[in-house]
Amino acid sequence: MQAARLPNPGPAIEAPQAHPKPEPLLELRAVNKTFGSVTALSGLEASVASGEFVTVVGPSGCGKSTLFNIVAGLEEPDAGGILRFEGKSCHSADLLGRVSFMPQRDLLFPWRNVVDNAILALEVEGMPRDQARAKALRMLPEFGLAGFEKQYPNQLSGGMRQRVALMRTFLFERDLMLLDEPFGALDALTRAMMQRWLLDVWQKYRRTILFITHDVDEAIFLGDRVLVMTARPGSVKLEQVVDLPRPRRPEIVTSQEFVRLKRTLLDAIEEESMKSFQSSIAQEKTP
Amino acid sequence: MQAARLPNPGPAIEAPQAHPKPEPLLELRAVNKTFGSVTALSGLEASVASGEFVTVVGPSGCGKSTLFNIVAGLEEPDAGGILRFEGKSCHSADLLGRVSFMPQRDLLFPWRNVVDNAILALEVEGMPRDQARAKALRMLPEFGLAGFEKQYPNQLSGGMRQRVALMRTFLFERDLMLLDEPFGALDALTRAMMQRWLLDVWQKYRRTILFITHDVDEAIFLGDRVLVMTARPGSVKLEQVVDLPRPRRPEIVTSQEFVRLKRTLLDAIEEESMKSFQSSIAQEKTP
Amino acid sequence: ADLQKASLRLKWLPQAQFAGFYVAAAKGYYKAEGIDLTINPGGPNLLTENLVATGADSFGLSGGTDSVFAARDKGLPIVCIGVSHQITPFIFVTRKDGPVKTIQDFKGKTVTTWFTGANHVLNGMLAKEGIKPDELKIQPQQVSVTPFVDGNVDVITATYYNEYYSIQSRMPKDSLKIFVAEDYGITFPRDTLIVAEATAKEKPELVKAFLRASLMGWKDAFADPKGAVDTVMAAAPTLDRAQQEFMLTEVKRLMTAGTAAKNGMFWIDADAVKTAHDFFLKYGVISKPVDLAAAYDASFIQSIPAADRLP
Amino acid sequence: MSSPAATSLGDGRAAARSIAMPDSLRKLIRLLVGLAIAAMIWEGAVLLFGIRPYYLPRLSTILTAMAATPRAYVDGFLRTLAETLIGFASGGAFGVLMGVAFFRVRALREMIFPIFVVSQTIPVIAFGALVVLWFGNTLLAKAIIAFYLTFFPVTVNTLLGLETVDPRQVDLMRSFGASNRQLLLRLQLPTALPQIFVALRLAASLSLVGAIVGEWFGDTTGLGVLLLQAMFTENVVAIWAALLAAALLGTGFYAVVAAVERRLVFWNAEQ
Amino acid sequence: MSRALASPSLAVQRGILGAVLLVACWEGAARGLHLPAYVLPAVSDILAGLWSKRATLIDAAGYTLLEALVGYGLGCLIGIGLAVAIALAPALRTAILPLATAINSVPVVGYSPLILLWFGIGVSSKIVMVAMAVSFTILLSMLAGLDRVDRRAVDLMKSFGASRFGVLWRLRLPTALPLLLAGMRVSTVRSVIVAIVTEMLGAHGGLGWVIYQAVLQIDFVQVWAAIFVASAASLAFFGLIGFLERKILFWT
Ligand SMILES: Nc1ncnc2c1ncn2[C@@H]1O[C@H](COP(=O)(O)OP(=O)(O)OP(=O)(O)O)[C@@H](O)[C@H]1O
Ligand SMILES: Nc1ncnc2c1ncn2[C@@H]1O[C@H](COP(=O)(O)OP(=O)(O)OP(=O)(O)O)[C@@H](O)[C@H]1O
Ligand SMILES: Cc1ncc(C[n+]2csc(CCO)c2C)c(N)n1
Ligand SMILES: [Mg+2]
Ligand SMILES: [Mg+2]
Repeated sequence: MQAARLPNPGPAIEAPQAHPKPEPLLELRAVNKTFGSVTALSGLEASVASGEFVTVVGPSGCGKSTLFNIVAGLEEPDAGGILRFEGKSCHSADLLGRVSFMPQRDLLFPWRNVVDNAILALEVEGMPRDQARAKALRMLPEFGLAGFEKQYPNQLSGGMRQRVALMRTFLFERDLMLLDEPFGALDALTRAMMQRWLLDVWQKYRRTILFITHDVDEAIFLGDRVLVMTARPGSVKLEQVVDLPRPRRPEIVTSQEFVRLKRTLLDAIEEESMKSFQSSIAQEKTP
Repeated sequence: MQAARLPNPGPAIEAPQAHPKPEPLLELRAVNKTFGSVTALSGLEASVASGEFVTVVGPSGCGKSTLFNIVAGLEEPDAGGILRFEGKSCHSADLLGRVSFMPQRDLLFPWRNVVDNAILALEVEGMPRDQARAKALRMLPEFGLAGFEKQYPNQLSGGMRQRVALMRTFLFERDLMLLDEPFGALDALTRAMMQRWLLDVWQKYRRTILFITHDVDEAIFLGDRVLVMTARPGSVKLEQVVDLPRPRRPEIVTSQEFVRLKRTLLDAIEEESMKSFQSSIAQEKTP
Repeated sequence: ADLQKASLRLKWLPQAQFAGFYVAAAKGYYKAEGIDLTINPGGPNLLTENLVATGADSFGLSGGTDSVFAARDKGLPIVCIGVSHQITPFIFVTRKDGPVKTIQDFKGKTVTTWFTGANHVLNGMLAKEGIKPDELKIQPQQVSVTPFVDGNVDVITATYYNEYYSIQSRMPKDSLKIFVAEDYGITFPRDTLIVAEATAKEKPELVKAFLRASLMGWKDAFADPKGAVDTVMAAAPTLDRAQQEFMLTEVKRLMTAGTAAKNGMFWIDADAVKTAHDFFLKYGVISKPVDLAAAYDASFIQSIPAADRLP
Repeated sequence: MSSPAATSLGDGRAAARSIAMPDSLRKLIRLLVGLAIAAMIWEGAVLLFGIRPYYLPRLSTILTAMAATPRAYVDGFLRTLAETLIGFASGGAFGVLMGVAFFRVRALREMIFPIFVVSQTIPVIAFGALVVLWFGNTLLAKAIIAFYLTFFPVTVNTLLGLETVDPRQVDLMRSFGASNRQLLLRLQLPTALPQIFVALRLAASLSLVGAIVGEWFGDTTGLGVLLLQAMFTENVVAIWAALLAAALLGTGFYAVVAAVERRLVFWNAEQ
Repeated sequence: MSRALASPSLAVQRGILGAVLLVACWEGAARGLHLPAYVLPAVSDILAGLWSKRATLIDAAGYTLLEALVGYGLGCLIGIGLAVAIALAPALRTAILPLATAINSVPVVGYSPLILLWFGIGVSSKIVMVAMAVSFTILLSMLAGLDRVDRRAVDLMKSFGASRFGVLWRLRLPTALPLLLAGMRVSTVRSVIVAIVTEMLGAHGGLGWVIYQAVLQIDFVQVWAAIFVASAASLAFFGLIGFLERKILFWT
């Protein structure tokens, strides 16, 4: 938690291999996951250092959410794989309540107003409501939600809902945050706003973030490192370090550096997504 | 319909003004549209030449769908504006059944299989089912749907559903096609596939297309011309000719030319979307 | 071929209480009289007087003198053309070894009865003994006799032909004590045959024909009770035969009691009717005196030879 | 697509079929086994705990009683079934019709819908005598009572279903130049179908209630008659017998409606 | 288009117009055709009868409403309890659900003879009947509501370390509320009707009992007066639950 943010690591590393840092916060080694006859993950290797912002891209159905479920404690990987958290080997279930997880949709509870949605995790932890609310109220302005505490989700725009969901995740103060396509449902322009804002907030709180996205621009714009996953069964195909300076300005997306990184990533993804596209069509023929 | 595709027009034109071609297929002059107290469009000027592929970008709520509804015959513009189609001035309602319209979602009917969804418009026109089905079956392979004719929408992936919706639109053979964010619901990778495929199909059928998107990359990649709309009340802020050669390869998105166009468009959009973002937040505070 | 269509609405579902009508229908006596008769059963929420008054049914076997008075009182244009049960068909039953020895002992006890006329008979009996109704707990009686058998009720109302049988089948007959209305000077004839005023006026021959056929049916029923029960059970196969046979025996006794012993079935005993009328008037069941001559027309039954009326 | 995909497709279908056949059979067997177990528990419990027949007779006693007069139960079953079906069909049709009319003509809806609501607060049994008065001792009278109970939920759900139609789909159809009739038949009614079937399942049970209650107004055959007869002769075995027959009819009819629903509303099934 | 323009007051006006038309037709038919009371009494006569018998009718309505409310409350508790039990112990589902569906597809009136035999003709038999009718509806709608929960939301709660009970309390119950309340709203009218129907088969009092007695006394004005009261009571109960529903489900 207190670990300073890592300096940007070296240039792109072409093959999946261990991250060089000595004591990663999260480490996965040879992780497999099968659902019945479907192999979702196969020999997945990854590690995340404290304070790092790692983004994950990969074709639809490659196992990104499965990976997150494992790390969030919701799904046990197949026997044999190694899962290490804060240096200690552990089961997936041990991580329940120990990482702060934000799923693909905002999943706000429509019967709770902004504050009460934000403090959901704190309530589950057993913190008295008043205390939790006071804490959330102090955080509202930073999330651009000042004055909205009493509003209900159906009164909010998509961008604001997403900020509430993020606030709920931030309030659940854990060493590792998992964000599964948090901006997937937003239109491209709102999305761009949210990306910039997320970087600001992250800059301030310095949490470790693992972030799934389908958008290569987003992956590069946000991440210290981008993991490209193979088509199913998923594993890490490419680990691309993003050595763009921070804080990052919106204009960066048309910079030489950025475009070069994008090219590299797109080439890798292209290959995988063609694979997955083909196989998905073949699969759907047997409903 | 038979008009040859236009050669790529000249360089970017910085201010909204009439398109130079002599006989545009569709022309809108000083079009306004108000809903009660909300002014959705104000002084909108645009024209589309036969065979052209025009893309439209603009902040959420700026009136893009309203523009489409007017052109599709579903919504009458306020009195005073001029609407010309195939050179003749007309009312919006006159266009019902005369342009081929694909709304923001695929809107497939879940109780119809692929073929029957595709022939919906033909059925409405009164074509006998057998004949319509035979026609659709011949088109299936081109849309990557061969062998799927008997499948129901819930058995299809998002990309395939979108192709069925597009096929429905193509089968409704009209001079002008309106596509309202056809790929908005797809993930970025599937989306890239669909863009390339759409260009192939368009190349072959040479329909005139007006295409809404939120994604600047998409707008540039597909269009002969990009219209950037202002925040509400909507009008055309910028008309950007895209002088990239066709056929366009995926790699084009990291080309110098492309990135330069993207910069221009992003700057224009940035300005408008900030406006719309601000006003939407201000609005939501009074639910 | 030119049979006249007509229907008979019963006061309840098919059972031996109505055996004669079923026998007459089965043996074609109505047809022989030129009537194509449909027998419509009654139900818990149907009022025979109502259905006959509106012309929905041509004939009715309705509740009794009480309901005929009430109907006339409310202006329903119906006429009684015959009375089936000549004496009060129900009694009040208690346990011989229980606390109730005389009617005086009803005080403070739980008594259940039907609020369809039987309650007035009970009140009349109590009044004769100088007991006020609020001195005991009078409750509506449910379908089941179980509360009495289980000892939760001290006195229960029972028809001779139905509930009394049920009670006897669950506890010995000699363990029961009964109170009979006639012992207190009250007679309450029930099961009345009715027609609409219009029918009586315009189709006297139809009414007579109906009565002739019905009487033949009843005579046959009493002559061959087993066969009659067979006929009834053809219409309602799930009934209990022993109970139906008992019912037919008891019904015969009720139909041939009093002046009917001499005058035959469906005889209208003007005196009994008048007594009942005055009784109901006294207890406010009817608001004003009823024109008895208009309400009870004995001419039809009297027009039939006495021999045909006697079982 | 690719040939491996084609083979896997063939395999998948063949496999699905070879499993599907015994699957429906297995379901039937499981149902029968379940019923047999329930019957054994019933019989056993009565014997074991010495439950008084007054509360619960042995199943075998009930079945014996039914077997003694099979015609009464078969005729009653068929008669009640006929009333139920007529009431259900007419109530369903009228319900859909009114739903469409209310959807199309808002003024009509605002005028009549509240009356429909009020009508449903009146227990049929309270005015059943009127129905007999007006329609006599006919099948029609019973069917009308069943109809009265049936049509309202169907109207409500038809209306609800029609109102869930995506306006964008309506726009799409209109942009194709569709007429109101085409709009109704090709879009609105199919969209409402799942909702309509939810009501029809409910109506299946309600029309049976209507038929049985209708038979309490002076009828000669039917499960309602048997029930009433048994109730007033305090014949617990006969009550149970009539109840079992009604249960068979109720569950059977419900299952048929649900099966038709699964067939017609195939697209709504989960997965 | 007309939808957007129609103001609620216009809707109310039309509703009133419809009611007035109905009453006028009724009154006109009864008076114009000289229908006798035993065929169809005029509305004005019914209202007059209602007023003159108001004491009896209010008593009876109180009696019936008591049965309906107690039975309703009991039925809700049983239905919700069973649904929650199934939610907490899914193994119960295969045992309870087929049985519940089967019992539910048999008309409630079918059970009335047995219930009357077992529980007598007092209030308890009505309460039991109402509770039965209500509990099945509630069980099925509550279960449908509990099952409607988004799996991803459950995962989210679990990732916060929530227990099965925590998920139920904070997520599944609120999710089920809309369907539960819809079921509860529908059940209001049903509970009053079932109480009345059972009363008509044997009772010590209540609107059903009044109707039964009035039929036998050939007092059809009173029959209709009781029906009016029953209808009003049902509507009031329905309105009350509908009102609570809108209050509770503020977010929908
Ligand atoms: N509980 C499960 N049971 C069976 N199969 C599953 C389960 N969860 C996931 N899968 C399968 O595992 C594969 C990976 O799924 P996952 O959701 O992890 O993909 P993803 O990369 O998150 O996809 P997307 O980008 O569409 O979100 C898919 O083929 C999916 O169908
Ligand atoms: N029928 C209507 N009644 C009232 N207001 C409307 C109506 N249709 C559109 N509007 C308003 O007009 C404005 C423009 O809407 P429109 O749907 O055209 O925007 P858009 O550019 O398509 O937005 P998006 O990118 O989110 O699809 C919005 O503020 C919207 O609320
Ligand atoms: C006078 C009189 N009243 C009630 C009954 C008993 N009974 C037979 S059928 C039935 C149902 C309601 O009508 C009742 C209570 C009777 N035999 N005689
Ligand atoms: Mg995922
Ligand atoms: Mg739009």
